[in-house]
Amino acid sequence: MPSFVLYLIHTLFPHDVRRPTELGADFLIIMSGVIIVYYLTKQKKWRYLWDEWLTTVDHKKIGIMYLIAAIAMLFRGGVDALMLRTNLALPTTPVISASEYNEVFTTHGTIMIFFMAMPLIFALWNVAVPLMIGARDVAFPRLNAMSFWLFAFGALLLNISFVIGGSPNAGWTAYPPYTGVAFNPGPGENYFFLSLLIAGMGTTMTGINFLVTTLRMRAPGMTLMKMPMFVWTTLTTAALILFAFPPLTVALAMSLFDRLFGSSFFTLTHGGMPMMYVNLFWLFGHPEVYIVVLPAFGVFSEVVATYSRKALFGYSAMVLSVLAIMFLSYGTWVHHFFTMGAGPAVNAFFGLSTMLIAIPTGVKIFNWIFTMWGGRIQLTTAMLYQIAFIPTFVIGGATGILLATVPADYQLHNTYFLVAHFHNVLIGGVLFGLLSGTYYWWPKMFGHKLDERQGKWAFWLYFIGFWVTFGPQYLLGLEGMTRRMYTYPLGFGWHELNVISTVGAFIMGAGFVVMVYNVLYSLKYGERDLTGDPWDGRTLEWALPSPAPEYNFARIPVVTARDAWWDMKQKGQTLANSLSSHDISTLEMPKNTPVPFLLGLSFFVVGFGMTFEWWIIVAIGAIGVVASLLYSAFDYDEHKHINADVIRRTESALGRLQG
Amino acid sequence: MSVPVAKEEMEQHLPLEFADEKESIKITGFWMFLVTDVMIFGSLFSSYAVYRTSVAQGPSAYQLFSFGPVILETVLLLTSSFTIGLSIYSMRRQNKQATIAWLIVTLLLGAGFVISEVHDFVGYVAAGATWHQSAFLSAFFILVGTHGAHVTFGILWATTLLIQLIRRGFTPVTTRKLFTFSLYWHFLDIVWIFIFTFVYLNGKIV
Amino acid sequence: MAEKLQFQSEATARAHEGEDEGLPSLLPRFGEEKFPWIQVWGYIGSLVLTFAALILVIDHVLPPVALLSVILTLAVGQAALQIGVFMHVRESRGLAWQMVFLGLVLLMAAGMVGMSIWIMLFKSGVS
Amino acid sequence: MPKRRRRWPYRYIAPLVLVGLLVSGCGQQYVLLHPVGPVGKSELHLLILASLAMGIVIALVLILLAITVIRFRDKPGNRAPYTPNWHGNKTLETIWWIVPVVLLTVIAIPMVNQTFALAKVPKAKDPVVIDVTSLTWKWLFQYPGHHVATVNYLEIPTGEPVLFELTADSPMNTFWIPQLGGMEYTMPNRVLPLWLEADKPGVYWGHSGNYSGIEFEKMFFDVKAVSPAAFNRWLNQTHQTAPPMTMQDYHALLKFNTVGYQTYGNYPTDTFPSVMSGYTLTGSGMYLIEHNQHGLKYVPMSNK
Ligand code: HEA
Ligand code: HEA
Ligand code: CUA
Ligand SMILES: [Cu+2]
Repeated sequence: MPSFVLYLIHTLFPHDVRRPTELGADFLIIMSGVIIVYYLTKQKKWRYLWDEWLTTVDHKKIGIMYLIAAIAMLFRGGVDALMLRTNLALPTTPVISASEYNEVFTTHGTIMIFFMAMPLIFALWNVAVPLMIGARDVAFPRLNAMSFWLFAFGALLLNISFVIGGSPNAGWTAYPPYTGVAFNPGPGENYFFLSLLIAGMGTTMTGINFLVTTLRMRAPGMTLMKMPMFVWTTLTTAALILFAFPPLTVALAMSLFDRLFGSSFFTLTHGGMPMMYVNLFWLFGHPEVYIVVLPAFGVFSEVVATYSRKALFGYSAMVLSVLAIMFLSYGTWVHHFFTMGAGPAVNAFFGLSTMLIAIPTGVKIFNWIFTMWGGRIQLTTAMLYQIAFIPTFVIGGATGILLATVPADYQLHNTYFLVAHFHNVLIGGVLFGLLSGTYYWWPKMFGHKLDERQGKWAFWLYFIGFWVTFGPQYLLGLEGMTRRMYTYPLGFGWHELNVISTVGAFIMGAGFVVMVYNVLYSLKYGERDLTGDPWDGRTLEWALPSPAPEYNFARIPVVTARDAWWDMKQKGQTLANSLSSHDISTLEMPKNTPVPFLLGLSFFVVGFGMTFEWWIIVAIGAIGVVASLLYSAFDYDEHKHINADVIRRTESALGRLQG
Repeated sequence: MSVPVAKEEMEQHLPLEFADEKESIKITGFWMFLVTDVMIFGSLFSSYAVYRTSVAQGPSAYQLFSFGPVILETVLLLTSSFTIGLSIYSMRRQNKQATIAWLIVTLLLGAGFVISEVHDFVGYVAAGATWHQSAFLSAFFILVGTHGAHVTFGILWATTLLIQLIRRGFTPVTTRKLFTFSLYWHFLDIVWIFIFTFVYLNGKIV
Repeated sequence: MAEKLQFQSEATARAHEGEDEGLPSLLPRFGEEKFPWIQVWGYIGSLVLTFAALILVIDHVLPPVALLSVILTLAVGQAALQIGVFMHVRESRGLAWQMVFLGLVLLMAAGMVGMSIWIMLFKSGVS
Repeated sequence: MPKRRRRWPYRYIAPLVLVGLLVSGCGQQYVLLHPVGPVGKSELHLLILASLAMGIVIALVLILLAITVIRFRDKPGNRAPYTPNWHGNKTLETIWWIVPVVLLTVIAIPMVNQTFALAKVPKAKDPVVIDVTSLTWKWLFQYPGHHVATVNYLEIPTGEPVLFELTADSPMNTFWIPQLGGMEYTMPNRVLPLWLEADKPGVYWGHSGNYSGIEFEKMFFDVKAVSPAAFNRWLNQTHQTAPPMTMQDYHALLKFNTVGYQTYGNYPTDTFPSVMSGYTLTGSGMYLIEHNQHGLKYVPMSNK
C-alpha cells in the first residue's frame, strides 16, 4: 500500500514539478477551491448552481459560462505571458528555468488560442446570434450544452497539467518528433493531445450547431442578404470549423498513438515522417487563425455601424469578402513551412495564394472606414477598440505579407518578427474585436453597462502597452532573435529591446486589472439598462429587454430590411408596443438535462486516465461516456412548456404588452 | 401538433422524417456532421497516400494484401447499403415489419463485415505486421481501422434504433433517426469503396 | 397546442413574405415508386463497378498510372451512384445548401489529398 | 451618452516610437539588414521592396482613418455632412479591389522569380558540399569530399557557393546563418538542400530557429569564412592532424547535452544518410531508437 502511494506521488508530482511556482499554484488552486465550496455550501447555492447553470441548455446562460471561462483563461494566459516576458528581460538571471519556460510558452499559446479566443467567440455567438436572427434558441440546444462541457473539461484537463504530472512543453504547434516519448517522456504532451481532442470535439459540434442555426433558424423574411454581418461571419466561421478541425483531430490522434500505442507516424524510426504532422497541423492551423479573426470582423461590422449611426458600407462586398477569405484560407497553409524544402513551385504557389487574402481583407478595412465616413462617430469603449483595431491589424496584416514573400520568410521564419506579426493580428484583431463585442453586448447579457471611463482606461493601457510590447519585437526579429528561447547571450544587442517589450507587457497587465475591476465595479454601480436598447442599436437583439427572457421573443418578428430593428424603429413599429396579448401562445422550450455535463465529465476521466496510462480509469470514464450516450438516445422527454400566462405576465412586467 | 410548413411543401406529402421541422433540421445537422467525417477520412487518406511507400523493414502493400477477404467485405458492405436502402423504402411506405426486417439484415451484414475485417487484422498482426513496423502500416491500420470503428459504432447505434422502432413505431423522431442512420451507413459504404480502390486495389498495382 | 421552438425555414419565410422566389429546382422532392427499382439498379450498378475495377487490376491490362486513374474514376462514379440513389440528396429542405456543401466538401477533401501529396513529394531541391 | 473630449496625440506616439527605433536600427546588430552574401542580399532586397509597398498601404490607411475619425466625430456643431443611409459606392469599392492587386503584383513577380532562383546553385558544377546533422543541442558538420568533421563550428570558402545537405538525428531544428541567408529545416529521414555564399571573410554566427528542447537556445554555432586557399589549407591540415571520429564518438554526440567545438580528421561513413533518390531518403530511418525502461538507447542502423 505505501509503495502504491509513493508511486502515485512520484507520477503525479515528479520532482520537476515540485518547484516553488508549482507548489504555490497548487496552494492557490486548492485554496480557491475550498473557498468556492465553502461559499456555495454556506449560501446553499449548490442546487441553484446545478439547476440554473450546470444543466442548462439556454444559449444565453451557456454564453455567459463561455465568457467567464474565457476571462479566466485570459488571466491564466496573461500571467504566463508576464512570466515569459519577465524572463526575457533578465537574460543573465533567469527567473524561471528552461523547462518551466518551455511549459509556459506552450500553455500560453495553447490557452490563448484554444481556451481564450475560441470560447470568447462562442460566448458572443451564444449571446448574440439567436437573438440577432430572431430565434428562440440555437438549432440544437442540447448539443450546445455538450459542446460547452466538452470544451470546459478539455480546458480543465490542460490546466491541471500545471499542478499534476507536468505540463506540455512542445509549443502550441507540438511538432514531432520532439513530442515523441523518446524525447519527451512523461504525461505533459499526453495532456496536450487529449485536452485538445476533447475540446476539439466540442468545437466541431459548435460549428455544426451554429452553421445549421444560421442556415435554418432565421426569422421569417431574414433572407441571407438581410442577415447582420456578425451572423454572416458566424456562418463562414462555422463552416471553416467543419473543414479545419478534422485534420487537427487526425494529427493529434496520430501523435497520441505514437506516444501511447507504439505506432510509427512521426517517429525518427520506421519511416516516420514528422513533416506530415506539420502538414496536417497547418491544414488546420491556418484556417484556425481566420476562425478566430472572422468573428472579430463580424463584431466590428456591427459596432462600427451602430456607433457611427450609419448603415454598414458596402454590405454585399463585405459578404463577398468573408466568403473569399473563407475559401482562400484553405489554400495557404504551406506558408507556415516554406522552409521545409517542399520546393520552389509549392512555395511560390502558396506565397501567391497567401497574398491573395490581403485583397478581401483590405476591402473590409476600407468599407469599415467608409462606414464611419459621413456618420457621427461616438467614441465609446467598444468603438475605441474598433478604431485602434484598424491600424493595428493593417500593420499586422502587412507584416504577414512580408512573411508571405517567400524568400523574405526564409530569413524571418520563427524569429521575433513572426511573434510580433501574430500578436499584432491576434491582439489587434482578435482580442480587440472580442473585447469590443464584450463591451457592446454586455448590457444584453447582464442588464447593465460596463463603466465607460474605466473601460477607456483599460483600452488605452492595452493599446499603448500593446505597441510598447510588440513594436520592439519586430526589431528583435531583424536582429536575428529566434522564438522560444528562455534566455539568450548578451552580445547580440537583444537586451534593451527585450526590456522595453517587457515593460509593455506589464502595461497590458495593468489594462487587464482595470478591466476586471470594471466588471466588478459595474456589477454594483454600472448604469442599468432598462430600455433593452442602450446604444440605439440596429439589429434584432436590441429589440428585446436586457437580459432577454428565457424564450427570447414572445412572438417571432418578421423581418423586412437589413438592419431590422433600426428599420422597425424608423417605421415606428417596435415590438415593444405592437405585442398584444393574443399574439402570445404557450411555447415549447428545451428542457434542462444533466447529460452534457456528465458526458464532459466522463471524457475528462477518460482523458485523465489516458494521460497517465491508467486503463482502469479510462474504462470507468468510457462507461460514463457510453451511459450518457445511451441515456440520451432513449430520452424522449426533451421539452418543457412555458405557459402563455407566464409569458404574458413576464412581458407586461417588462412593459411590453399592449393594454 | 401544429407545424407551420410552407404551402407547397405541405402539398407534397412530406415523409414523416421531414414533416416535423425540428427533426428535419436535425437531418441538415447530420449532413454537416458528415462533412466533418469526410474531412477526417480525407486527412487519413492523404496520410496513407504519403506513407504508402514508407515501408521501412516491414512488408509492402503488395506483400501484405490478399484479395479474398477484401472482396467478401466489399460485397457484404455493398449489400448492406442496399438493404438499408430497402429499409428506408419500406419506412416511407409505412411498412413497419419490412423496415425492421431489412434493418436487422443490414446489421447482420455489417457484423459480418466487422468480423471479417477483425479476422484480417489479427492475421496481419500474427504475421508480425503490426503498426509499429512502419509508417505505411500505421497509416493503413488507422485508415482502415477508423472505418471499421465507424461501422462498429453504426451497428451499436442501429441496435438502439431497432429497440426504439419496435417500442414506438414510426414517429417523426424514430423515422428521422433511422433516416440519418441510413445516411451514415451509405457514407461508410462510399468510404469503403475508396479504401477498396485506393488501398487494396492500388496496393496490388506494381 | 404549443408553438414549437421556432420553425421558420427559408421556404416558410418566403411564403410569409409572399415573395416566392420560385426556384423549382431547389424545392424538395419526395416520392417513392411502387417497387424499389432504383435501389435494385443501384445495387447492381455498384457491384458491376466494383468487379470491373477488380478485374482490371487482376488482369493488369493498363500501365500502373493509367490503371490507378481508371479505378479511381470508377470509385468516384460509384460514390456518385451511392449519393444519388441511396442518400436522397434531392429531397430535403434547405437542399441548396446541402448540394453546395457536398460539392465544396468533395472539392476540399480532394484538394487536401492532392496538395498534401504534392507538398510531401519534395519535387524540388537545389540543383 | 459617453463623455467627449479625448486627447488625440496618444494615438500617434506608438508609431512614432516605432519609427524612431527603426531609424536608430542601423547598428551592426541588425544582422538581417547587413547580409554578406548573395542569398541574404536578395532576400533583403525583397524584404525592402515588400516593406515599401506595405508602407504605402499602411500610410494610406492611417491617413484615411485619421481624417475620418477627426472629421466625423459626434460632437456638437460638427458641420461635416451626415449621411446615415449612404451604404455603397461602386467606384470607390472598385478602387479598393484593384489597388491591392496592383501592389501585390509588384511584390509577387520578383517574389516568384527569386523563389525559383534561390533553388538553384549558381555557376557551380562542384560546389563545396557540407553535410549538416542537427543533434540534440549541437551541430555536426561533415565535409564528404575530405572526410573532415566539425562540431558546433564550420569553415567555408568565400566567394563561392556552398551546398549544405541538411538532416537531423534529433527533433527538428532549422539551420540558419542570418548574415548569409535564410534558414531551412533539418528533419529526420530527409535530406534537404540549401546553398549559401559569403562575400567576405569573417566570423558569422548561426543558430537553430526551431525549438527542440530545454537547451535549444544553446544551439549557436560559428561560421568562419576564409579565402578559398586558406579553406583548402585548413581542410588538408585538419584531415591530417585531427583525430578521426569513431562510432563511440558519434554515440557520445547523440547524448542529450551540449558540447564545445570539436574537430575530426575523418568519420565513419554511415553517420550521414546516403542520398538515394534526389535528395530524399526513402525507406527506413537512419537510426533506431529503442525506448526501454532503463532510458534511451540509440542503435545505429548499421549495427542491426
Ligand atoms: C488572427 C490571426 C492571424 C491573421 C488574421 C493572420 C493573417 C495573415 N498572416 Fe499570419 N500568423 C498567425 C496569425 C494570423 N495571421 C499566427 C498565430 C502565426 C504563427 C503561428 C506559429 O508559428 O506559432 C502566423 C504566421 C504567419 C506566417 C508564417 C510565418 C512563418 O512561420 O515563417 C505567414 C507567412 O506567410 C503569415 C501571413 C499572414 C498573412 C499574409 C495574413 C493576411 O491575412 C493579412 C491580410 C491583411 C492585410 C494585408 C491588411 C489589410 C489589407 C489592406 C489594407 C489592403 C491593402 C493591402 C495590400 C496591398 C497588401 N502569418
Ligand atoms: C490570442 C492569442 C494571444 C494573446 C492574447 C497573447 C498575449 C500576449 N502574449 Fe503571446 N503568444 C500567443 C498567443 C497570444 N498571446 C501564441 C499562439 C504564442 C506562441 C506560443 C508558442 O510558441 O508555442 C505566443 C507566444 C508569446 C511569446 C513568445 C514566447 C517565445 O517564443 O519564447 C511572447 C513573448 O513576449 C508572448 C507575449 C505575450 C504578451 C506580453 C501578451 C499580452 O497581451 C498579455 C497581456 C497580459 C495580461 C492579460 C495579464 C493579465 C494578468 C495580470 C495583470 C495579473 C497579474 C497578476 C499576477 C502576476 C499574479 N507571447
Ligand atoms: Cu542601415 Cu546600417
Ligand atoms: Cu497562416
